[in-house]
Amino acid sequence: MADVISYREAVAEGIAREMRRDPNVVCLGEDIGEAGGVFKTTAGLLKEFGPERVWDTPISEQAIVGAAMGAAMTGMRPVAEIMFSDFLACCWDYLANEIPKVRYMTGGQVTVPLVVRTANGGGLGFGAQHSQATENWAFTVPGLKIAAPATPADVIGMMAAAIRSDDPVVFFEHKGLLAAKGAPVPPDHVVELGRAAVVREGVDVTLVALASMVPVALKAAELLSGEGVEAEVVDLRCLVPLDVSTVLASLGRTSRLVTVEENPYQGGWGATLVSVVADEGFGLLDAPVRRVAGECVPLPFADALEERVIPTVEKVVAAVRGLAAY
Amino acid sequence: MADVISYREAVAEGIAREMRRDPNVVCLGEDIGEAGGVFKTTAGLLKEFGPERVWDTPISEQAIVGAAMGAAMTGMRPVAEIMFSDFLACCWDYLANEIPKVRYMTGGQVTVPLVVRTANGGGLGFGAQHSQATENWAFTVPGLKIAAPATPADVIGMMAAAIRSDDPVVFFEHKGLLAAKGAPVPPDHVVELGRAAVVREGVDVTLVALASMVPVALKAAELLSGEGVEAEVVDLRCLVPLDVSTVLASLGRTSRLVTVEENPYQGGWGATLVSVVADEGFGLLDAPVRRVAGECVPLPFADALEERVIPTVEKVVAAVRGLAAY
Amino acid sequence: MEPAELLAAYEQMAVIRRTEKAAHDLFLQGLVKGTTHLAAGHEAIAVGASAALRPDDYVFATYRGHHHAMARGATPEECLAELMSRATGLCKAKGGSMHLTKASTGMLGSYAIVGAHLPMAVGAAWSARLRGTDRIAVAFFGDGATNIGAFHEALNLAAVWKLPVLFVCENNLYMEYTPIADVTAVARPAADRAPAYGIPGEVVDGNDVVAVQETVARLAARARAGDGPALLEARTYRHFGHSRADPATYRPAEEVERWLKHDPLDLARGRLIESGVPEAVVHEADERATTAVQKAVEAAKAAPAPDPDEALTDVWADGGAAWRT
Amino acid sequence: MEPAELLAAYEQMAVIRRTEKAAHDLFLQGLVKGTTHLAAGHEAIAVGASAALRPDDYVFATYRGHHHAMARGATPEECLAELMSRATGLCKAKGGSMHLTKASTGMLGSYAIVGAHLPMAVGAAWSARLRGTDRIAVAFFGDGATNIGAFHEALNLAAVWKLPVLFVCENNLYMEYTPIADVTAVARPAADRAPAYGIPGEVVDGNDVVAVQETVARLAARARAGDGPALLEARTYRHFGHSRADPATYRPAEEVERWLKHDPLDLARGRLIESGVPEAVVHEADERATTAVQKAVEAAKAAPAPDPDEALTDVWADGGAAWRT
Ligand SMILES: Cc1ncc(C[n+]2csc(CCOP(=O)(O)OP(=O)(O)O)c2C)c(N)n1
Ligand SMILES: Cc1ncc(C[n+]2csc(CCOP(=O)(O)OP(=O)(O)O)c2C)c(N)n1
Ligand SMILES: [Mg+2]
Ligand SMILES: [Mg+2]
Repeated sequence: MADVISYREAVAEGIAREMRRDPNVVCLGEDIGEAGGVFKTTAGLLKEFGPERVWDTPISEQAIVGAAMGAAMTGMRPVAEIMFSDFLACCWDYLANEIPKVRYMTGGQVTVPLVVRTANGGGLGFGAQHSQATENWAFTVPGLKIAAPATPADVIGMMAAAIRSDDPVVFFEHKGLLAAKGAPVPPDHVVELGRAAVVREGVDVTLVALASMVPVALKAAELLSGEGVEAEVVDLRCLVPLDVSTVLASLGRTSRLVTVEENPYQGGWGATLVSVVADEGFGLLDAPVRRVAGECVPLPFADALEERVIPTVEKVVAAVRGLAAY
Repeated sequence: MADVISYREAVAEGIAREMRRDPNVVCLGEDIGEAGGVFKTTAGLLKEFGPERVWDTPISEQAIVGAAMGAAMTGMRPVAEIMFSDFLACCWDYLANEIPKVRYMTGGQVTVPLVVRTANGGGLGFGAQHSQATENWAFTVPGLKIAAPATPADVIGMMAAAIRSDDPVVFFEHKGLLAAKGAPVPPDHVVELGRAAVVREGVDVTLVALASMVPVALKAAELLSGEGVEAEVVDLRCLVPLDVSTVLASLGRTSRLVTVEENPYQGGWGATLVSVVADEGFGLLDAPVRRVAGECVPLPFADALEERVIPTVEKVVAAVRGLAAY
Repeated sequence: MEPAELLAAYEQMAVIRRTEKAAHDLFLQGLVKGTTHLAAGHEAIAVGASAALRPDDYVFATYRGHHHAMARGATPEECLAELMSRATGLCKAKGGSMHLTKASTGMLGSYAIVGAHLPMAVGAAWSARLRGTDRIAVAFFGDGATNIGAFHEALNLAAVWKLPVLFVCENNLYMEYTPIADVTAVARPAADRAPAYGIPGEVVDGNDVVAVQETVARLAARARAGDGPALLEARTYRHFGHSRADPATYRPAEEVERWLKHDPLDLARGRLIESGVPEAVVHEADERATTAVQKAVEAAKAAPAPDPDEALTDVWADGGAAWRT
Repeated sequence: MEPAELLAAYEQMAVIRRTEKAAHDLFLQGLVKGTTHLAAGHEAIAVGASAALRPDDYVFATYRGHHHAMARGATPEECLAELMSRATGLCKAKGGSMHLTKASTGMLGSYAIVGAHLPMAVGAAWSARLRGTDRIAVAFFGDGATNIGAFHEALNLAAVWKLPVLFVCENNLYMEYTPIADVTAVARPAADRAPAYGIPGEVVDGNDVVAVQETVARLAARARAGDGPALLEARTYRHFGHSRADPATYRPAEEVERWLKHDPLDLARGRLIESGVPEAVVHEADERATTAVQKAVEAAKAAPAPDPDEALTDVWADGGAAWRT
């Protein structure tokens, strides 16, 4: 085993582990074979598993995800790649109307055990149509499980859980984390979907984050620690199932909540979490709930502009400081 | 002028008024011409304006909305119909990635003055793929204005504002309201987008609702009045621009908030409103904030099941009663 | 088709026809909620294709799918109970008319977004091949579906991967209320598109159950042998309006008359008599169909409504609907 | 093309080629962020088509669109400033390489979702007709776009409505890293699809600016006259990789060599010399191009960065970004 593994390598490794376990796992997507994916997140799969397990497709997002659905309904466990999460819009009917509904509308006659993987998020200067964090789109649709790991170990563990899941899972791989490194991951590492992780303990405020916002929240927590404020940081890991218990338990200790999300403020996932807390956690709260979220604009190209739009460490620190008065 | 006008007739009348005013307004969509639309919401338009203003299309949602966009960028004011709002998923790329972003990503070089109209919502036994309230999908995307009128007068007034708007507007016509009747609407009636209406005054609790949930909230308020609880009911009318001021002002009077929405709880519009209130209105709140929202399941077919999923008067009343302890 | 087979096909079509008529009446009586899209007139396509397929093949249909559900093993009672919101419905009253599904007999669903199921059928065919079976998949769809993007993506992918899938267009000349010819760039909306995917494109009389059976059998054999997909355009006509109570006044009377004379049941009956089957035997089949559907209507009417809490089941594979932990 | 016209086209291609080379170098130096998709090798398509269009026609392009922006009037400086995140960029540094747009000269944008702009071009053509003009619209797109649903929907609608729109496929044999032939059911991904829409489908040498100009002129005249859309497949090859620093090692050396020998600039130069234009004159054009691009690079480098608060403008037509009242 290598000393460290990158998030990028973890994606391919996570898929490979499941492909070794289960011959019904097959991959399909654009440029995922010989090329190993535009983000190299499927590197090595074609070589190890051959062209009957790893399929290059035309630029046909509807056919990719629709075919994955048909295969999942008939005994396979397809892992479909949609290159950038923005392109989920090109096959949204499958994510919104078909995959999450067919089990329900047939009275439970069929299951759809598939994974749709996709490169998500901004911060790389890819502009308005290649930079969105779109996990909130999926969150509007009951019937989809939503995974968004923040570390290489979670990529592997959650990929295992996602591929083994009998339910459809949308798996968001954050482009800004692909180069991040972590410790090697033991065999058969599985991270159950729907379990948040308290990645830093603290007593003054709870920061709840997802994917690339987890390191942002952790850095903010460090800075705040220098000012005598100890933040607890919760990595949600999944939006569905949403681990409300872990968040409420943390609030029981801290009484203050700041969510940190890359979604735009309007319609971002933090809103739903806050609404649960404003109801069930009302008695726990000592202060207003703050959401550090993306600005409600498309993603601009230039770095200086993109930083103005996406949450940064400074913005998180400022939001927490703003609660000091309470 | 007729004594009353139905919501359904108001749609056609609202469009017709603008077509009379401005020759650049054109309509396109499936079965909107001779057939007058499957909901008869474009009845009479072909006859009055002819085939150069009212265009039947193939079943090609991407082409419909994409063509509307190209036309809007070059001097027209197209009004595109997507028959059921569920089918927005079939052209989601245009709603999510193209229409709302092109002005921004070109540095303001172009505008996209179009309206996408669509029949929204459940309660009619149309099943999982024809019953969703999808205004929350649009709400995840900065750059779209979102209108969802609750009365015939608002349909006409907001249609005028939407068609005259230089920004793209998604216009949700609620299927459950089509038969609703209202007073005739004076000429040149325009309802500015982004202005909520206090449709019932009260001092004990604020109910914020949209579209078909407005009559539900009003009925709940009546029942509650019999129990000595006076609810103020706010009809949001639009999600973007979101009239936060009116809601906060109402809370200043009532100190209690219940949102009533047809969206599923996860990712519903009420979440964003609640998160604003949990922050900016924290000091105003005497009680937990409750969201009466759709259950997080697809829409089932049978009436008995659908009623279990969509908010009802009883559920709203129960939610308000639940706040009595505070 | 042998006379015995044809008689069985005839009886199946008769059952479907009567079930559709019953659904129509029940809708007008307010016993069927929501909407229906009846397939009276289209019976020969479902029954003819079914006769050419194997029980383990996969079928995907549209909201106008009652005939396919029944041709693939769903009983009239199961279907009508679903339409009438009964707990005993095919989909436990969660699906409704537009989503009839009988997965246990390979009828993998009815889909109400035009064109959406074509890629699914491609995926089922891909899966059949990956699992080393020689099953095939069939997608039935309307003429209107030939202009939507999913159609194009599905056909290209199926052709490139040479998958065992048949695309069967039920061309009934109309979308909802608009003639397909008004909005399509070619005369034969399906068959004329086949060359764009390098696959066979054929037209068949969709009201002739024998012609449908033979054509589908030939194309299915080809697909099963590994020679790839095909596109079949079956010409037909619907006897009712598009949906609900649509009187279909947008269709010229002369056209309606001509097509009603070219009825799939009449055609099959003619063939039966021609091949020597006594009229009385055909009549008995009609009677059996009538009785079966009458019983189905009664049974469905008598069945219980679903428990409202059923609404909160069946989202996830574990049977539940929890979205939070 | 007259020699003077051809010389102007040549110089324009030379400017584009040098701008693309500069963009490549600036990317490797870290001065261009995000990504670029360079069009070196594709110049003749943009320049030839532009020479055949009117200034008031509408053009829609892809993320590989620098050549179209420049052929339709954007200066190298505006383009490079955009790529280098300068306030003076074509789109105020909000768009970046993938979204070059110059609306004032009818270059209505570069779109980064494959196929998305084809329906937009249909809409622009529809609008041109509705407003009683004889403008036409052109959509340029890659071979990979021919397998996506929007392609199908756009072509059918354009054909049915007989709109003045040209669909020009820049077939460079590859999508990102995968050959188009591996994932397409027909040999000519664009031209072989034209019959499915009942419109003319042609193939042209996309590296021959004269052939492109003539073919587009002919199809544009047809469209302008009300005879409807056409689909043109222009064969070409990219000199750089797909994007960023892609070395394009997936392309056989022999193929690369063959295509580099068939360079659009070389071809045009040959034609110029043949038609009697002195080498020195061509050389001067080259020099002017070199100088122009050098100056553009310097100017872009010297330009200021955007004010971060610019991020919160330009969402709405009123210039602002407020989503609440
Ligand atoms: C994507 C999409 N657009 C529109 C509709 C609304 N719609 C339902 S049926 C129908 C007509 C379909 O016509 P066709 O494909 O010919 O099938 P038929 O109903 O004639 O069997 C339309 C437009 C839909 N269900 N899905
Ligand atoms: C809908 C969609 N799917 C995938 C991509 C990712 N992508 C960008 S360029 C490209 C290849 C396009 O190939 P082609 O159309 O031949 O154009 P070329 O890049 O060769 O000019 C792909 C797959 C995208 N931008 N949009
Ligand atoms: Mg039809
Ligand atoms: Mg290409």
